[in-house]
Amino acid sequence: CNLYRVDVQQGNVIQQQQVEQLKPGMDRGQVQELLGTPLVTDPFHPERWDYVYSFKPSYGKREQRRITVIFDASGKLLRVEGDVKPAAAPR
Amino acid sequence: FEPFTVSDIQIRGLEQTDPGTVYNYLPIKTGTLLTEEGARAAIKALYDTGFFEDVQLGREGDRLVVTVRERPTIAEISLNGVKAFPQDKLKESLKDIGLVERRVFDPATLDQIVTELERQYYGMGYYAAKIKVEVERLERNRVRIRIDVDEGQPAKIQQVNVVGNRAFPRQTLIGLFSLGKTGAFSTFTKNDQYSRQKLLGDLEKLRSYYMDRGYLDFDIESTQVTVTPDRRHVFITVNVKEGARYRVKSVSLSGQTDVPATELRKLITVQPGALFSRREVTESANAIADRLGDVGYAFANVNPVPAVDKDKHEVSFDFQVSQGRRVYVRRINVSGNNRTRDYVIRREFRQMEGAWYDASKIRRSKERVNRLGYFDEVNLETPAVPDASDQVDINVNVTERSTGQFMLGVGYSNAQGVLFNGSVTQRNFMGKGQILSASVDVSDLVKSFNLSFTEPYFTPDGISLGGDIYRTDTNTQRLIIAQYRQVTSGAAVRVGLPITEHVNDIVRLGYENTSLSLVEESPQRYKDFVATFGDNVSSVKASNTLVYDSRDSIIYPTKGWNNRLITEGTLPGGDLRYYRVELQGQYYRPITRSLTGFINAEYGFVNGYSGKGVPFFQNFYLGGPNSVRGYRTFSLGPLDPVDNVSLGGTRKVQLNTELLFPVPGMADSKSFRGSIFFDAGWVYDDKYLPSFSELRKSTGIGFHWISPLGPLRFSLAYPIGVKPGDRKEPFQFTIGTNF
Amino acid sequence: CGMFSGGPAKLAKPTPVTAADQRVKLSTAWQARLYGGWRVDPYQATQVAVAGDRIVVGDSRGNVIALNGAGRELWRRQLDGRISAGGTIAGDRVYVGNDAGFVTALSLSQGQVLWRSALSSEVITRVVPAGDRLLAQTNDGKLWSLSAKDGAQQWSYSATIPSLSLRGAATPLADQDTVYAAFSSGELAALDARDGHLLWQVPVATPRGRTELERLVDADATPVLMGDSIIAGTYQGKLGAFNRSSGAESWSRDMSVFNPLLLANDRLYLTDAQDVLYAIDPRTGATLWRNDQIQGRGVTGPALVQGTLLVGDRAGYLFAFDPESGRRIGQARIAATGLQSAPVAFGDGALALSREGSLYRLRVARR
Amino acid sequence: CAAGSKNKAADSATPVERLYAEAEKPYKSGNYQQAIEKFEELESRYPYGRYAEQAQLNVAYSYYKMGESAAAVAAADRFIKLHPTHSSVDYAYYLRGIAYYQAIEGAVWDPQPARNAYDSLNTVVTRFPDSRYAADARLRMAKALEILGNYELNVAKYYFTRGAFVAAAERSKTVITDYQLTPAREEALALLARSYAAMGLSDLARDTAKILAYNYPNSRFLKELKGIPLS
Repeated sequence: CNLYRVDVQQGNVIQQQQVEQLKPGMDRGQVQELLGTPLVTDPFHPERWDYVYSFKPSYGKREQRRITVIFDASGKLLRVEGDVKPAAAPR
Repeated sequence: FEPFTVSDIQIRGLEQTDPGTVYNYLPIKTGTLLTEEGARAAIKALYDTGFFEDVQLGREGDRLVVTVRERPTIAEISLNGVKAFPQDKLKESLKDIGLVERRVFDPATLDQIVTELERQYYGMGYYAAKIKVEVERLERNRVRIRIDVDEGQPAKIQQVNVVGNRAFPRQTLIGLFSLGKTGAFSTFTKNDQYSRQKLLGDLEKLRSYYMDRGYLDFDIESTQVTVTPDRRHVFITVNVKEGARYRVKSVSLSGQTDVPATELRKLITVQPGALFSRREVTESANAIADRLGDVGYAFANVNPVPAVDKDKHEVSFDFQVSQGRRVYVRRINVSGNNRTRDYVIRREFRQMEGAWYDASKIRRSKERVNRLGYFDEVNLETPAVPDASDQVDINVNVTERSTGQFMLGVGYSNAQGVLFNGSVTQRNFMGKGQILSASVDVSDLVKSFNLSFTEPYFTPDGISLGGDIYRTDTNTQRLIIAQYRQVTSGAAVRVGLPITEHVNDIVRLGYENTSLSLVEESPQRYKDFVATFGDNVSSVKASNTLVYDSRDSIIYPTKGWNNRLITEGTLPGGDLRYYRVELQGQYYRPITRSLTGFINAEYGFVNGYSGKGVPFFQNFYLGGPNSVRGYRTFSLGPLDPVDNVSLGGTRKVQLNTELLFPVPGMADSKSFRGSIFFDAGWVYDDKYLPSFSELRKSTGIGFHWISPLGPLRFSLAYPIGVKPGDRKEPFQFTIGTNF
Repeated sequence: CGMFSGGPAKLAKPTPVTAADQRVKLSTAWQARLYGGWRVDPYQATQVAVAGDRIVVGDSRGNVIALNGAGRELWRRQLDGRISAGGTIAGDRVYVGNDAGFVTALSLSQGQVLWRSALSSEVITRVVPAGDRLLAQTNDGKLWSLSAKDGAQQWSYSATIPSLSLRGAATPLADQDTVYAAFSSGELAALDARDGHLLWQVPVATPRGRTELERLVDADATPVLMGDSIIAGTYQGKLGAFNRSSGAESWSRDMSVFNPLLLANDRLYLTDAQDVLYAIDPRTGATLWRNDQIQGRGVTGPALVQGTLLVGDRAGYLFAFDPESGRRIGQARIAATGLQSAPVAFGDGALALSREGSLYRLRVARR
Repeated sequence: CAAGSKNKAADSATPVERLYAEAEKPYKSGNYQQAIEKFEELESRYPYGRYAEQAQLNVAYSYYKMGESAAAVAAADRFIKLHPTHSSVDYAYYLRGIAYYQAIEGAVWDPQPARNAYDSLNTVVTRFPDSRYAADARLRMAKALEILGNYELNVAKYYFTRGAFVAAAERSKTVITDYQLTPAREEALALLARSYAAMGLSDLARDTAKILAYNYPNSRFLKELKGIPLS
């Protein structure tokens, strides 16, 4: 029997229709309102926000999705990168 | 008053305060224009410091003259006649209001105190309380304050009456109340002393009682509290209007949620057609909110909207769910731990940082930190994170308790006579959460040495590793067991494997050597044993203990199970051949906020295998403070026909039922517990369970104190169904031995 | 400072009456044991109802008991709920209110229950017959008017009362088409008997002091009508006379009283909260005489029997006073425990109900 | 059971100087408990003036020397409220700071005392830059920061071992942004890089590793980042 291990969930859950509502030119406030506060913000790359979602069940492969939002110098939304596919409903 | 530019400022009337302080708080500077409005602000500023009784501004040419009269400081406060409140708590609240020695005396605080004291007394039913305050002026502008209180007798409740009840008899309804006439336990429960909070609580219980049985329109129209002119008797009248009994017509669920609606729908226990029950509706709503709370929706809101049909007396509920934003945990801040290391607490947490908020994981985490047994209190708060509406922090504040027991001393226990022992047990060694204990016991019966160490988190996931080394030299002349001397020594390694959140499996492998020396009086059976096995036997023992432990705390459990299945045996190749199986079930259940019910049931049997018998020192022995109270230790079970000495048995059955209650006066401390118990047990050899009459039973009261010296247990038991030859021992106590 | 303070302090024996003053002999003709006693001091104030040779009394277990003049029980009816203020007899009917909130009508002859009507709270005053209607007050500060025929509720008036008040209430009064009622808010009200429409309402006294207890001003003393004024008194407050039609105050003086007032041969008699017996001129409020020899004995209100003022106390003593001079002219211990309420004139003496649930028929002989 | 009231020594008006001297003896000889009682008695009889003010400071210092940091902080706070512009108010803030500092256990325990110590000592340094306590205050502030930096790093490492890489990244970021001057920053940069790598954010991992290499050319943590291409 495998031993009891806690599953480890990390990062923001982003749904597909939230990503679809993103429009270039949005300011940081609007993006935060739509996608929520990013849990990963790199100190040396203030121009990008990373929405990383991962779920490691106690036994099994770690599932991960990532969306990166890039802002231009004036803080307007430039583009969105990352594996943009609908997030499966959580467990 | 016309404005003028201030050329100079002079302060008069100062006896004590140094002028520098006044200048600092005075918002006027020399050379500035002083307007009327500025003057008024200055006076207010000086008053606000609280140092002055009176402030006057005057003018001599261009010089501003500030005349002040300082408030006296308090030299001494005496508080007499207060019995209903703990004195230090009162001194504390005086301090908060600013009435403290060496502080400036403000008469307004005095009235505040008297009003507050009176309000407190009347809130507790001390209607005849009289409070007298004296302020005595001393030299050098100081005062002595005397507060004399004559509490008088608290008014006792003479009658609680409910009017307008049809569906339920008055006695049942009054039975719900915590307030009531003076009864047997009133000196402890103080149920006959009127208090507003208790009445409000009782009214809520009455409302729930009706609302949980279909009475949707139930209403408490009015309540009256009347008192007799001599203020000694209180009557409480509650006028109710029951209204009709409602049935549930239909139940629906609306609102967009992440968790599939079908799953949430199953959480609703309200059945169409059944009687309306507010508790069921609330519990269903909470179940949905909790389920959403487990996937990050900490602020989910579930609102059961009723649609009432007054004529058909039917109600339908639409559970409207608004799950709100998914919330994440940013940081978990641990504080108050100045001995336990941060990771020892953090590793008990099921909730991670940077993860969505999971309500049951957080609840479970608090429980696990509590179960460490290192803290008196574990407080959890989840404050929102500023300018991030979807993030919260978790602040864990712990109050540490001493987990070390260094004990050198003389103990006495009925079984072992005078006990000299020294032990060092530290359940939080170096704050690393490791358990280390070394103990030496010397007494007439036993000379033992024991060293054990456990690292609960040998792996990050909580696989524990531990070891024991022990040597026990038992010499039983003083006891009534058959006379023999036994020296057992051994060492073992333990591995603890977490199976589920509450189930743990401990595998133990050890080597044990026992040497026996018998005397003339030793019973024949012992001599036969030595004849067949020899007087020095050693074996490798393997044991597996499956533990299901869901108690809310180890030191002061109030709810949960603690079940064990122990299977142990010697491996072939050693001298001994036996295996033992023991089943233990413990169940704690809160009865009221302070009363806890406790049941402990044990059954065990030990058999030899491949033709070898059970070594007699591996028999079960029952009786004594830790098993069936009221009987001498190890005195239960079959007796040697020759010298009437207890031989123990290969089968054991034991049952303890207890009612645990906090000791009056020390209700909030977690180290004292009183109990009323009923014990029963017997050891025997044949296959069938003993009949009820055969079981030795007792009942009595006990007292358990986790003292700095270690757990102390006292019990006064009255044996029932005593058979000839039983050895009774009503008063028993043990010091320092763990239960 | 003992942990357990005992019950009410034991009362010492009262000082004996001097031979010169001894002018009334009090003795017990017969005594009837009821079914259950009251454990509380006489504030329960259950009264005895008398009509001709019939006596009706309620005990603390909810029994309505009718006896004849010789103390023999005629019938007994058990009602659910304890009777607080006792029954009243009107024609061949008995009306009783109890603490389950019911007003019950029984026939005087056999005691069958004719009807019962559920009110909003404990019925704490006696049921007062007024023509073809009945008046009663409930513990939640409501005055009720019921039809005497079938108990139908005609109207009710509710006064706003404080959350903490004194146990008991003043019995409502009726005179032609006006009803007078006094409430635990310290107010006296006059209402039109036909529809309960408020004529006037005045505070007999206003709450004073800081705590709920200091602010108790219950107008529990049953008022009396005299000429064109009505006199009412409150606890920790005032005794005052008010014009019956306008409510205007004619006089008012400081007084703390909760026992019923007694108007007899043009004098107002009362026992105040400190157990002082007063005789007061009803026109001016001036004190004619006062007697404080029974202070602290937890006394009942006064009763006029055979030209003598009778007052009972908490230890079961009965005292006789000369209504003219106020001197104590007789006393006797008639019961082991306190008297429930003021004695009621009956035949050549009086009836008194004791706390442990016995009814005494007393003889009052003036020399 | 009437509670007896404390009987005070007779209120004879001993001059305040003699009382102060009486209190100074135990204070100087290190018997701080007795010194506190004497000074507090002086303050209750002569609540104002130079001696009372000095007595309040000595009480705070005595509690500090007895290791009772909470009481020392409270005593210092009282002095500050009563005499906000007193000439030795900087000493009071300093006393407050070292009392909190005394309660610091280390980087694996409750970080709050270190934060409180830093804030109080910061008041000394900013409002009284040329006070004679400023130098020692700066030293202790640096040490407090170092402990706080190590604390954050320890937590970051814990979450990394549990596979909670977002948590590990955030905690390391806190060390890098809030505690740049502490030695913990070096290892925090390495841990941040490894967390990004574990999350598959290879560009951020590469950039962070480059910053580590740039700031700490021969850092011993570089070898842990072998897996991250530095090109």
